[in-house]
Amino acid sequence: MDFDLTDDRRMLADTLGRYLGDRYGFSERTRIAGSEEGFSRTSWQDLAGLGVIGALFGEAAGGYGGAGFDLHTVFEQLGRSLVVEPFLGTLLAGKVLEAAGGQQALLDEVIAGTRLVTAALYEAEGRYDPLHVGTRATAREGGYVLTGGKAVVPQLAAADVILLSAKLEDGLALFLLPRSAPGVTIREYGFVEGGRGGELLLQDVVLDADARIGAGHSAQELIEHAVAAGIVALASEAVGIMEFARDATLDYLRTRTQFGVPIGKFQALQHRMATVLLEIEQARSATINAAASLGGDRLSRERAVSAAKFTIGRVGTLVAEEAIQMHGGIGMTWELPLPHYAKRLTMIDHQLGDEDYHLVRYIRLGEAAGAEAA
Amino acid sequence: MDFDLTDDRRMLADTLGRYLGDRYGFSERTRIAGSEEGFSRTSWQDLAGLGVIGALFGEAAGGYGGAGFDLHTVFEQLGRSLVVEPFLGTLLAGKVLEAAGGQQALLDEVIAGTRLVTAALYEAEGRYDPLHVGTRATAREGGYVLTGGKAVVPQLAAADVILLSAKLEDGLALFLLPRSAPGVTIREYGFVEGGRGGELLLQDVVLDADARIGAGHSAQELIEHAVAAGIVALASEAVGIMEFARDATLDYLRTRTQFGVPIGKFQALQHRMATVLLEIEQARSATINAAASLGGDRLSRERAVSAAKFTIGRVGTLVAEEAIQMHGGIGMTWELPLPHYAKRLTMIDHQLGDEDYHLVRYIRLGEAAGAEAA
Amino acid sequence: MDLNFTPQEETFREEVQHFLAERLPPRTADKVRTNKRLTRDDLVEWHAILNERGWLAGHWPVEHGGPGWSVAERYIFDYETARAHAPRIIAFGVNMLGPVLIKYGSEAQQKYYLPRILDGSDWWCQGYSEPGAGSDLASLRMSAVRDGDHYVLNGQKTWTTLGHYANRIFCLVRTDPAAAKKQQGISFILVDMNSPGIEIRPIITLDGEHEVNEVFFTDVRVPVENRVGEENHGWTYAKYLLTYERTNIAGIGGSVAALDWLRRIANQQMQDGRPLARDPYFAARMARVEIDLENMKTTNLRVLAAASHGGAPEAESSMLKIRGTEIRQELTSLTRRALGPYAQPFVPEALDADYNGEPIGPDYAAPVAAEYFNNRKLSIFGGSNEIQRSIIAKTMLGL
Amino acid sequence: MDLNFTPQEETFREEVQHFLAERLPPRTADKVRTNKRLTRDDLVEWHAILNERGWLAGHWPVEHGGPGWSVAERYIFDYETARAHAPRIIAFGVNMLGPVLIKYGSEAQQKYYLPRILDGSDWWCQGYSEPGAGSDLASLRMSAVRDGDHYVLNGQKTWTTLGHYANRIFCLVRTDPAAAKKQQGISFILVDMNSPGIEIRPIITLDGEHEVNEVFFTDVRVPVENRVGEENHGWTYAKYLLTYERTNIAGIGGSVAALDWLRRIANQQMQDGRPLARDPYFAARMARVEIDLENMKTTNLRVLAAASHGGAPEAESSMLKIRGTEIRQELTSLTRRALGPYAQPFVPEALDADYNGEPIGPDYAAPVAAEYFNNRKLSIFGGSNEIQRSIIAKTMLGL
Repeated sequence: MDFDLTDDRRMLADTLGRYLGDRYGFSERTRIAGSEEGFSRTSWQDLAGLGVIGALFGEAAGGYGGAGFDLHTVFEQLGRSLVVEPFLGTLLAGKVLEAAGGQQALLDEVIAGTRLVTAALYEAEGRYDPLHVGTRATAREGGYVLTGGKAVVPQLAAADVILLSAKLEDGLALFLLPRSAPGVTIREYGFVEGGRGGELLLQDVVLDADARIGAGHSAQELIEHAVAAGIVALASEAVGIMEFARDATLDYLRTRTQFGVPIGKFQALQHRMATVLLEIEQARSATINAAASLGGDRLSRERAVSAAKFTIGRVGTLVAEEAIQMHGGIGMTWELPLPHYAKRLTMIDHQLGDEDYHLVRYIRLGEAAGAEAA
Repeated sequence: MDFDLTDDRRMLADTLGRYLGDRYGFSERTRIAGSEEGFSRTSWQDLAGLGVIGALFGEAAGGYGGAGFDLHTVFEQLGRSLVVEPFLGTLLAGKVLEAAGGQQALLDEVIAGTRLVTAALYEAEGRYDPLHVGTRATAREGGYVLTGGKAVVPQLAAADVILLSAKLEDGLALFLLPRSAPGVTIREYGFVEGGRGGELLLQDVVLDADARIGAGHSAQELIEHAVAAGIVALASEAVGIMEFARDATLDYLRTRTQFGVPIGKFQALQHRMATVLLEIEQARSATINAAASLGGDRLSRERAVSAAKFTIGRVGTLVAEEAIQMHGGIGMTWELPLPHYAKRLTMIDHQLGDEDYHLVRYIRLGEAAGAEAA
Repeated sequence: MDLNFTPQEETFREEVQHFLAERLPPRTADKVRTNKRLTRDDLVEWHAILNERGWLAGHWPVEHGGPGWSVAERYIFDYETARAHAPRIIAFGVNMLGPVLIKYGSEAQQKYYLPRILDGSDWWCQGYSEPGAGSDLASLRMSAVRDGDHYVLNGQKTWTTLGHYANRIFCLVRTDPAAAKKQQGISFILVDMNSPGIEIRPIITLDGEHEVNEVFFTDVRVPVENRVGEENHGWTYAKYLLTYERTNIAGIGGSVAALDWLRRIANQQMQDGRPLARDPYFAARMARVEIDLENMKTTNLRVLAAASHGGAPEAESSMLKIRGTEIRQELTSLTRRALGPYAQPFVPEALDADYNGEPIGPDYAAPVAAEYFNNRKLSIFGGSNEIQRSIIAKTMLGL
Repeated sequence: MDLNFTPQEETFREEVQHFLAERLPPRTADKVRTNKRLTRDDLVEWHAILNERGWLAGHWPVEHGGPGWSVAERYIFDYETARAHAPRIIAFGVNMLGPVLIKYGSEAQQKYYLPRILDGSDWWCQGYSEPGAGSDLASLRMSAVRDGDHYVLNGQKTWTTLGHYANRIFCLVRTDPAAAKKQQGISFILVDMNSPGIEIRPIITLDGEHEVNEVFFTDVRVPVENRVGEENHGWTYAKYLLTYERTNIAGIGGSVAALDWLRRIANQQMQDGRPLARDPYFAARMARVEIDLENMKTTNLRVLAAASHGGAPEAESSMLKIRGTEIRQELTSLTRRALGPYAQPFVPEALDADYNGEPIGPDYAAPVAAEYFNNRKLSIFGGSNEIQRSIIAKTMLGL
């Protein structure tokens, strides 16, 4: 039982934290988040150079980490600085590439920061279920033809290569799609919290046979595994954000005076803040449980991951709403960093499945576990 | 739009309140609640004499009221004094008798307080659903034979006549059962909050043909209608209890000192108490809505009734738990009236369907309303 | 006890509904319904339509141009207009300053300002809050120093809603900094926004919109006759204003409309192969708030009924404010949840009614997340819900 | 970062499990599992079994008879014993007084009292709270006046848990009523319950049970050598006692057992033609508390890990107290809900393990409602959850 980071991870956290503190301060972040691409190619190169992308992947795949606590370390720092770089798409797509194998050259470029990938796993009709796939792939001589669409893909327009799921006649399959392939339409837009994403439309897109990846694996399993990693990442990002919100709110309670005293002297706020602090610790624990579960068996992993996403959703809403409320009017302003953290925290609940989705999933997995045990 | 009681109802409330204040004080109530019968035949006679039983029924049935706001008026007073007299069984059975017709002599005696009835509508397997009936009635020459059982019947042992539901070959039916009929077994017990109830067992109980009542009506409708009245009654009782708990807690907050000031000066308690006060007003409104709905169409009535029971369940738990918590240690003691009110308030959620049951029911009725409208 | 409105009140309801069907501009109603941006012109147009009908100032006495409505009629009017997706009447002139002038203003002030409120000549805004005086309003510091027939104003106001549309502002100012209590020494003063020395700066809120402002006063000269009532007694008038208009504080009609909107969305969103509205968890979330709103309707009517009998429901109107805003916030939160992944895309131009780009995701999606964030203000502004809870507790506990 | 226990710790866990399988009296475990009444003999028996194995005082130093466990081993022991439905060790001697004597007691006190705690010769109870001093413990008034070699005690203690089983009580008393601060002038004193002038009266709790007491002191003479530490410094020792033993404050093992019990009941109760555990609403209630408990396990271990590195987790142990008791209360509340109509019947005799009447409703029903009401105490006693929230806020805010 050991809750300390290894020296390597502590060093990674320090390096990343220092870089972000120096080069990704809040005004710089605001500029980047609202920029045309919604992220910074310079920062991305810097971060690749610091080994941050590599930390998401195992040594066999050319990375320097790849375990749950590596993701946790990186994304918590990203959360603290409200980073909008294309980490989520990189992680989701990269985790599939890593597990599917056979794409080392691409992965090397991803880790080096010289090519951008993203993952298009969700569809408008499927809401939060990545296994609900309406996009169809038809095998034809020497390759495939794809038709369909994917919804709210992070950093879609900037990605060189898009990993996506489609239904073949005999089941789900995964493909790598060059963004510039004929028949691909991208509608891109900003996110409410900063950063960008897009809708992907495929109209008779012709792909070579080698565009299909992971044919030797179950596509479901590859997706589930990548999404589990994505949830650990989002939960960790959320914990970083919550800690920022906590510190900012504690600081405001200590310094804002009304009725002649710091408002932190008011017991009603004190007791609510105590609950917020307690819930943040519970959210951190849920995230640790999920990070630890990534190496384990499927059922324990998926339950821990859904428990974490549920917890992050529930606590995230509480923290975002309470932090704004305790800040009062100033908490409603664009100029303050806090509400931007609150917005991102809220939107994390809208990625990879929300609180309700994962509560139901947790219950169903529990029934499955009960049936297995019986 | 008028939220004042009519003069008649105001007089009824005053009379009843005065009687209970004089003759049903808390120590008397404690004695009665723990007595062998779990209620007081003397008080019951007195209450009948005051017209309180009659207030539950319409003039056509020999009563003096019978509308939703009559029940509301009576049961709110009963709640304030934590009365354990056999009103609920009387109301449920009496409402069926009133609607079914043909039982005026019995109703007269019920209203006069000279005969006791109760209603055995629920079964162990059916939980909160009164239409889940496993008890079977078989027609035979000149009458019926009944076999089965009923669960947690209020004041079962004291009732002279038991109204119960059973399944005939062609559907649900209602019967009047003399408590002393051969084949009837009663296991009686106290309730955790005072008062008594029992389990009813029927083994080949032979009833005359005229024991069946309401044959010209839908038994489902008769039951639903009676349970709706019962819910208005329980909700009103709960409102009376909540007002007692509110007053007791406000008083305690004003007078109990800790750290040199009344604990009501502590803002965390103030703000929680403000929520309690607000929720009690919402619970009262829900009860008023339900009381007003008793005369209306089925769907609006049943939705209002389920909304009220849901609200009472949710708010009741809050009020009971917060009132005890704010009283601290003393709130845990037998000697104080408050925790007894809290216990009864909690147990109201276990009668005629709890918070979750009625939330689901409300949703389903809403879907039915939507389907009807479409 | 009778929850029904009287036949006369029901006739009035039909009259209102008929009027709304005839006169509420459909384009405006559609903007309100779909949470698109309203322009100043939209608001002015609706204001004029109501004034033409004599229904603008529902709670003003007849002699000043009010329609002579009962409390129930005012409730019906507020409810029906909100349900029909009419814009809210801009409160600052009609609902806030008007009653103060009617009660405390000089005859000259009444004669000059009240008609200008009704006919739209003046758009008022409110100069109450200051950066250091939010919940603790009485600690305000903007100074007004007497100089002959004028006051000279220096200081800053903030959270001035729609101040950029206004030509006039009513301010609380400190005329006696040496007063023993901070509630003393405050005066209530009417200021022309075009006076030299006034500078207005936008505050952009977290959703990127411009709705509130800071207003800076540097040596702004205001004639003494623009003071309402007595010098140093402004706190009395300010409190009267804050507690006066409570018919619509719970915002029932608006929440009913928001619930309809939510239900429509939840019936279109699919989850697990069925409409989200049929998902047991989401259905439970919707049912809980629907029941709370049904209860609130009756709570609101009960408070109004007590008020019409001369009750002075301070704690009760705080309850209406708290639960009314909680319900509205819960509804916008559920609408955000209902959207699923499509809460995240944000195209600010799509909030303009004349935007004709293809929507991202469902056509109702564009304003939802921003609206949720914007509505966090409901529990902060207008007396925070914390202040309201303290009012309830103090009233009921008497401590 | 590693959530697993070490192989040695897992070996220890097996050792504990093996011991429990061998030595925990099944009849006692069954009472705990089904919430039946435990007798004094049940508790004494289990105490003796643990003492025989050397596992009674897990956190005492080896030289005083402790087993020399690490924080992780103590957690494992607490968790496994609770999951196996062992009774809680009665805390007053082992967990409360013991550590105070070990840190502040004289050598004579340690030599005399510590072995008597272990071998069961003494059953201690706690004399802290008074009718006027609950959350505001330091305002206690019971007086101890020096008279030669004795103190003379007058006053009243209350909420004395299991005082009717005890032969000794440790008390906070006021030895200097003139002290400048109320926390000063308090002494910590050991009293023989058989001393003349002590009267103990039961307090019946809302569930009808006798668990706590009032203790009255009239001119009770206590030898001066029964004072622990210095005169007027008792508050220091009292606070040490309150914050010392936190390994098990979250009661994880007990909640895991309570969740198992709830799940069993929810699988047997039927609603809508299926087990209640499959009802989406009830399943959601259970899943929420299960997830909260899973999170709490890790939060608890994180706090323990920090403590074993020398952290001083005051706010953290308040968090464990709050959420630990909230989880336990929610579990007993859900068990009550699960019973449906059968929560209402109450046969107090059925709480005795040797009751052999036929159960009313399902055989697990009898104690459920009473247990729910009884467990309301969890958020009140042992430092109310309000006091804990204030500790957290003050620690984190530093105000």
